[in-house]
Amino acid sequence: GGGEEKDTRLDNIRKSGKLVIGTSADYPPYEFHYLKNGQDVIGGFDIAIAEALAKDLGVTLEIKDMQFDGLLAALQAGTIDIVISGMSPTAERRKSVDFSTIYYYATHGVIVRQGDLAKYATVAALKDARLSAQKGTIQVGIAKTQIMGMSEEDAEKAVDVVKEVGSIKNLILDLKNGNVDAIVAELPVAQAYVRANADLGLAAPTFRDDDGGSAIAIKKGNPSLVTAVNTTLERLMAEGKIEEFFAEAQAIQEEQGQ
Amino acid sequence: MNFSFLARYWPFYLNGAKNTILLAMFSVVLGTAIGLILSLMKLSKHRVPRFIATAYIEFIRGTPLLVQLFIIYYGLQSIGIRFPNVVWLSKLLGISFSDFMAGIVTLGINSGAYVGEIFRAGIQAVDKGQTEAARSLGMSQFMTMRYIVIPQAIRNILPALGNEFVVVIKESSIVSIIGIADLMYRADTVRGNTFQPFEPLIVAAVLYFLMTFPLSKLLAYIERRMRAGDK
Amino acid sequence: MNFSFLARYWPFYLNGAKNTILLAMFSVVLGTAIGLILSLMKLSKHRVPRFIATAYIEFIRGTPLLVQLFIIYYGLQSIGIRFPNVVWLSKLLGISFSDFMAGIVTLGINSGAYVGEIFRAGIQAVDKGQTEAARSLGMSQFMTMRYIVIPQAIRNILPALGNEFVVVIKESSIVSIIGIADLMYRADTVRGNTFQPFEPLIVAAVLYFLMTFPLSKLLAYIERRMRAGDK
Amino acid sequence: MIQTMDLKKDFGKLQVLKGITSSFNQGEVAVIIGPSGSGKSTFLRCLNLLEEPTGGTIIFEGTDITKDGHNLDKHRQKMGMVFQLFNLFPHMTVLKNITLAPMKVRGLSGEEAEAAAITLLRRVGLEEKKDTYPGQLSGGQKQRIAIVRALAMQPDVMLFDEPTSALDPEMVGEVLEVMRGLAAEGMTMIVVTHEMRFARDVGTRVLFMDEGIIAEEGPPAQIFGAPKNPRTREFLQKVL
Amino acid sequence: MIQTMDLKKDFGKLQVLKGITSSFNQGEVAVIIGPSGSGKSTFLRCLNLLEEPTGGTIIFEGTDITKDGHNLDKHRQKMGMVFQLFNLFPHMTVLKNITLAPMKVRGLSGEEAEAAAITLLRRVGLEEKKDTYPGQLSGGQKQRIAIVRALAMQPDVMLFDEPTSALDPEMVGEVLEVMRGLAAEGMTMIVVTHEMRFARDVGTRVLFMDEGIIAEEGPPAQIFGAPKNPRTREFLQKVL
Ligand SMILES: Nc1ncnc2c1ncn2[C@@H]1O[C@H](COP(=O)(O)OP(=O)(O)OP(=O)(O)O)[C@@H](O)[C@H]1O
Ligand SMILES: Nc1ncnc2c1ncn2[C@@H]1O[C@H](COP(=O)(O)OP(=O)(O)OP(=O)(O)O)[C@@H](O)[C@H]1O
Ligand SMILES: [Mg+2]
Ligand SMILES: [Mg+2]
Repeated sequence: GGGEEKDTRLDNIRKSGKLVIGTSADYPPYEFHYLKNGQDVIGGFDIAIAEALAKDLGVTLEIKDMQFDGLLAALQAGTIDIVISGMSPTAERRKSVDFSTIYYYATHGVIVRQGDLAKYATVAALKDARLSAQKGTIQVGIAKTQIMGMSEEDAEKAVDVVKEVGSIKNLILDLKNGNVDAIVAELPVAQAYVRANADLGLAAPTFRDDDGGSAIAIKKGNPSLVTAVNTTLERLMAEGKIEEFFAEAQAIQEEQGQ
Repeated sequence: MNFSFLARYWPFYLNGAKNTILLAMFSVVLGTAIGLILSLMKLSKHRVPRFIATAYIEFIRGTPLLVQLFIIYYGLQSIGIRFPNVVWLSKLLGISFSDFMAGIVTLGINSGAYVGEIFRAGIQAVDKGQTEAARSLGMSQFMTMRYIVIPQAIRNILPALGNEFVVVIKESSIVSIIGIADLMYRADTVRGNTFQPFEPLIVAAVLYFLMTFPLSKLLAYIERRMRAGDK
Repeated sequence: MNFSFLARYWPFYLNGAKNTILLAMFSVVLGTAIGLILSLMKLSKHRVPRFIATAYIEFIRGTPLLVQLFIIYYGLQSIGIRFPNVVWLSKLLGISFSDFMAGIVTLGINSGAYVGEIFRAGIQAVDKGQTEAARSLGMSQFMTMRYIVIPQAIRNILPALGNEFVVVIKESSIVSIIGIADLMYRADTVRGNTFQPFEPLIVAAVLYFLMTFPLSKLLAYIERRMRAGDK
Repeated sequence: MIQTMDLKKDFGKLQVLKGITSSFNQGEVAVIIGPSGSGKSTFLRCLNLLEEPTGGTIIFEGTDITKDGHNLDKHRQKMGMVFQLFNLFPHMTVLKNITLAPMKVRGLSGEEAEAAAITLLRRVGLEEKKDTYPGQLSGGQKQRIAIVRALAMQPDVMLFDEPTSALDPEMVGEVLEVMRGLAAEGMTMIVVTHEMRFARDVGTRVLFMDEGIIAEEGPPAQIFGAPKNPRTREFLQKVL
Repeated sequence: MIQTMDLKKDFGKLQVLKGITSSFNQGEVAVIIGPSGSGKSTFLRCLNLLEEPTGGTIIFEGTDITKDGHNLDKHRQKMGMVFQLFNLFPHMTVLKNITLAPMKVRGLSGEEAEAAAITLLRRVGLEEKKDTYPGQLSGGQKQRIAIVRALAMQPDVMLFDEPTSALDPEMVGEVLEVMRGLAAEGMTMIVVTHEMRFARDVGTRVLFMDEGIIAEEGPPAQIFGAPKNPRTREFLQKVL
């Protein structure tokens, strides 16, 4: 049920023979849908990591695709075993779930309309833009603190200064329609959308988030699962596999666009 | 269950509920205007307006609101229909006025199809004998509509229209998906902020219920009163 | 507009439409079971079942489906109600069977409230004179229900039930939000894959319309026939 | 005053009126009887063009009103119609029911229309009901108001379609009483009814309709006393 | 056969029956007349407990059927009821309408019930309609079937509530004919009707109801010829 667990999750995974991951598959190259031999599949470098993890645990992988802002709810509800969705382990999130070690540090970029590229060449110029980001993501915070210059505290309280929508696809439409002027997204994601949409461009400024980076979320009270996940991640990092996965995912992405 | 988040987040809910009600109200107003036109088109003697109105109504009633939301919201804007952002109104609402307008247009276009049918049915439900009596007194078609049919149709229509308001309150929750800050959107924000996936939704459900239930009871009561008055 | 993606992605739509229909079908079946129980409770002589049924119906009808979806989907699972994943069924559906079941339960619980009212109204719409005639022939309450009231109520209920199926087809689109691979979800996937945010929605709208429109016309036709047969 | 020549009316494939040639004169009280479905109501409704005839002509006060382009509303004013189900306007008081058309159509002032209405109401004994709504009246009262409403337009002829058959038996009398009064004053009336006593006592002529034609007509004494047509005889046997 | 003692029925605050004491004997044809709303239907419906009386007792064939715990269905079988609006079962053929209760309630076999039904149908001249549905019958035919349906339970008494007032005038005769036949065979009948001719010709006793009481009763000749109660006189004046 809900609440804390008594370290039973890993056993359950082993017993049921499958690892159920939650992800929001509209975030290339982390995770995205694509056509493989005419079939709709979910791929991306997060998924590749999850596959490696499942293999290490000796179970099969099952993917649940949902809106990003519903992922932690599903984890709490027990619908999924872990969240792997380019999620950053913020302090807020750490209050309610555990995180693995960080397996990837992202850079964030800003998508704007092609015609506005010159206008939004600097961070200061972006300050006046109508900003947007995927609802419940780390990019909302980046927009508030690093672009708008709010303090962490103010940022947490400020409502409606950044337009937040659950799916980045819809934000792209908002951008094209002029409802917003800029979308803050992870750089590779931004690059993918810019490549596919000639009327969009990538603004010059990029951002790093120090307590950003991606980690796997696990329901509290499951230390052995956290350990198991970390073991796999550390092996992958040591073997340079993460970069490899990333490159593969981008390759699929590019091939799909053609 | 733990509802301690309410202490901090109740203004979120209040603001969301206010926006939901405003959204529903203006949507029904727009829907009423659209519906009135559609019903007159449907009752017209000419084929073309009748066909257009029927096609509109059937299409809207035959597809999910979610699909319409995406098509109308993004589609309207991509063909250049855009709403100006009136700053002081945005401040008043606490959300972008142009977004708010877009939500109203989306819901209004949807609601219009249903209201159109309410109007048509309301007019047709007026006993044919009423028209015959008026015409046999020498009243013109227009006079008959104006003095006899419409006043009676309104009594059939008003309760159904009130009910449409209740329906729109509920259905407007879907605009939260495209980022309009209604009650559902706020509840979702609270879920995200508190990492409590469940309790904030219960609060939203209760608030929706508090908005719709008394209203529909009131409508049922008014309708009963009106019908009793007829006898 | 550019619909060239269809050449490649039509199997997506086909599969999504199939799942939408299956989802709606089973939801209505579950809704019918729930509705039947609710209507019997509402027509009961005792207060308690009547109150429970009324509360259920009013609550479901007074809150948005979106809120219910979240509450039921996350709520059921967090109190430990989980559906087993039957592998061969999952293969057959092309989506996880346990997700599919969760969708059905959500929509069925919602639909049950509406079906319950359909049943109750259908039974109450049978002319009181029918019951009186049966009782005055010495038939018991049970016999009267069984031979006289229920068979006639079914004629009132069937068209409305068919209509509920149409409504559920449309409303089921909302489960795409929690990742159930129905038509709307597939359309959304195509939007992401093709980076065409708009056209795939048009295709989905047309498909929904093709599912609901002929069905509701057919239902209206059957209803007219049935009514004509009465005279 | 009214002549019909070969008047026909079809509803789709159903021939309801199969060619009716008849004439109604000033001051006459013509009573139409006949079995259900024989077309009595349809005939009456054709006379003031509530139904558009499929063929034939209707001459009213010298004009062919079936020809297109004629001012129908003008003609309808001159023909008062009373319906089986009264068709009072439920959202208006009795007085408003009566004065609406005189004011809007004939252009009377409020006072003129009201004065005329009160006079008529007094005649049917319902003056004190002027401010109530139709919903609060008994069937017999409703029908009397409906007659007054038609009379307020000062018609040249009054058409009645089974004015008493929706009434409880003890209210039939009060409505027939009003109709008797009208006849006595010389109003031209065409009455569809099943009240054979009224037909016999008040009618100046009885028309028996059967299957869309006028099968027999004549003075009441002849029709009730010595019907020639076997169908008339059969019908009267049943209802008397 | 049936006695009522101080029978009362209220609907909420509305006192509809204000204490009716009467008795009906074997072979009698009692006709109940009275103005609309006087409680005639309510009284009839109380007799077979379609309405539960608020006070008083009803003795039927020696048992007090208003006492709780009695086998109502058993008593109702013995009282046939015919309604103004026929209330045939529209989803069953005529034959099934008639045989259902004999089979399910009296436990007859299909053949027995059918044979009995055919005999009754022949009596009312509708044998050839046995396989049609009620929807295809005229009003008069429907009512005759409804009578047959009640008779098929072999009741000891037949209750009729305005059996002809929903009929077109030319169909009234055929139904009254059947009722006359029943009376002639000695069936005990209680009939609410506005057909004064039937009351006079067939009734063995006439009861005039007014405002929830039996204001006057007596043989038809007395009631119609020399009514004592002024209300009876007034009523008869209106309807005759
Ligand atoms: N608007 C209509 N559309 C189709 N058929 C109609 C219409 N009005 C009347 N009819 C048919 O025309 C026939 C004659 O109807 P009408 O009402 O004139 O008969 P009637 O002699 O007045 O009978 P009743 O005594 O029952 O009033 C009937 O068969 C009826 O069903
Ligand atoms: N179920 C009911 N609930 C409330 N009032 C009722 C009910 N049934 C009858 N009444 C009222 O009881 C009174 C008597 O009704 P009832 O039907 O017995 O009169 P009736 O003599 O049969 O009249 P009619 O000749 O019009 O059939 C009426 O005022 C009626 O409105
Ligand atoms: Mg008629
Ligand atoms: Mg009655």
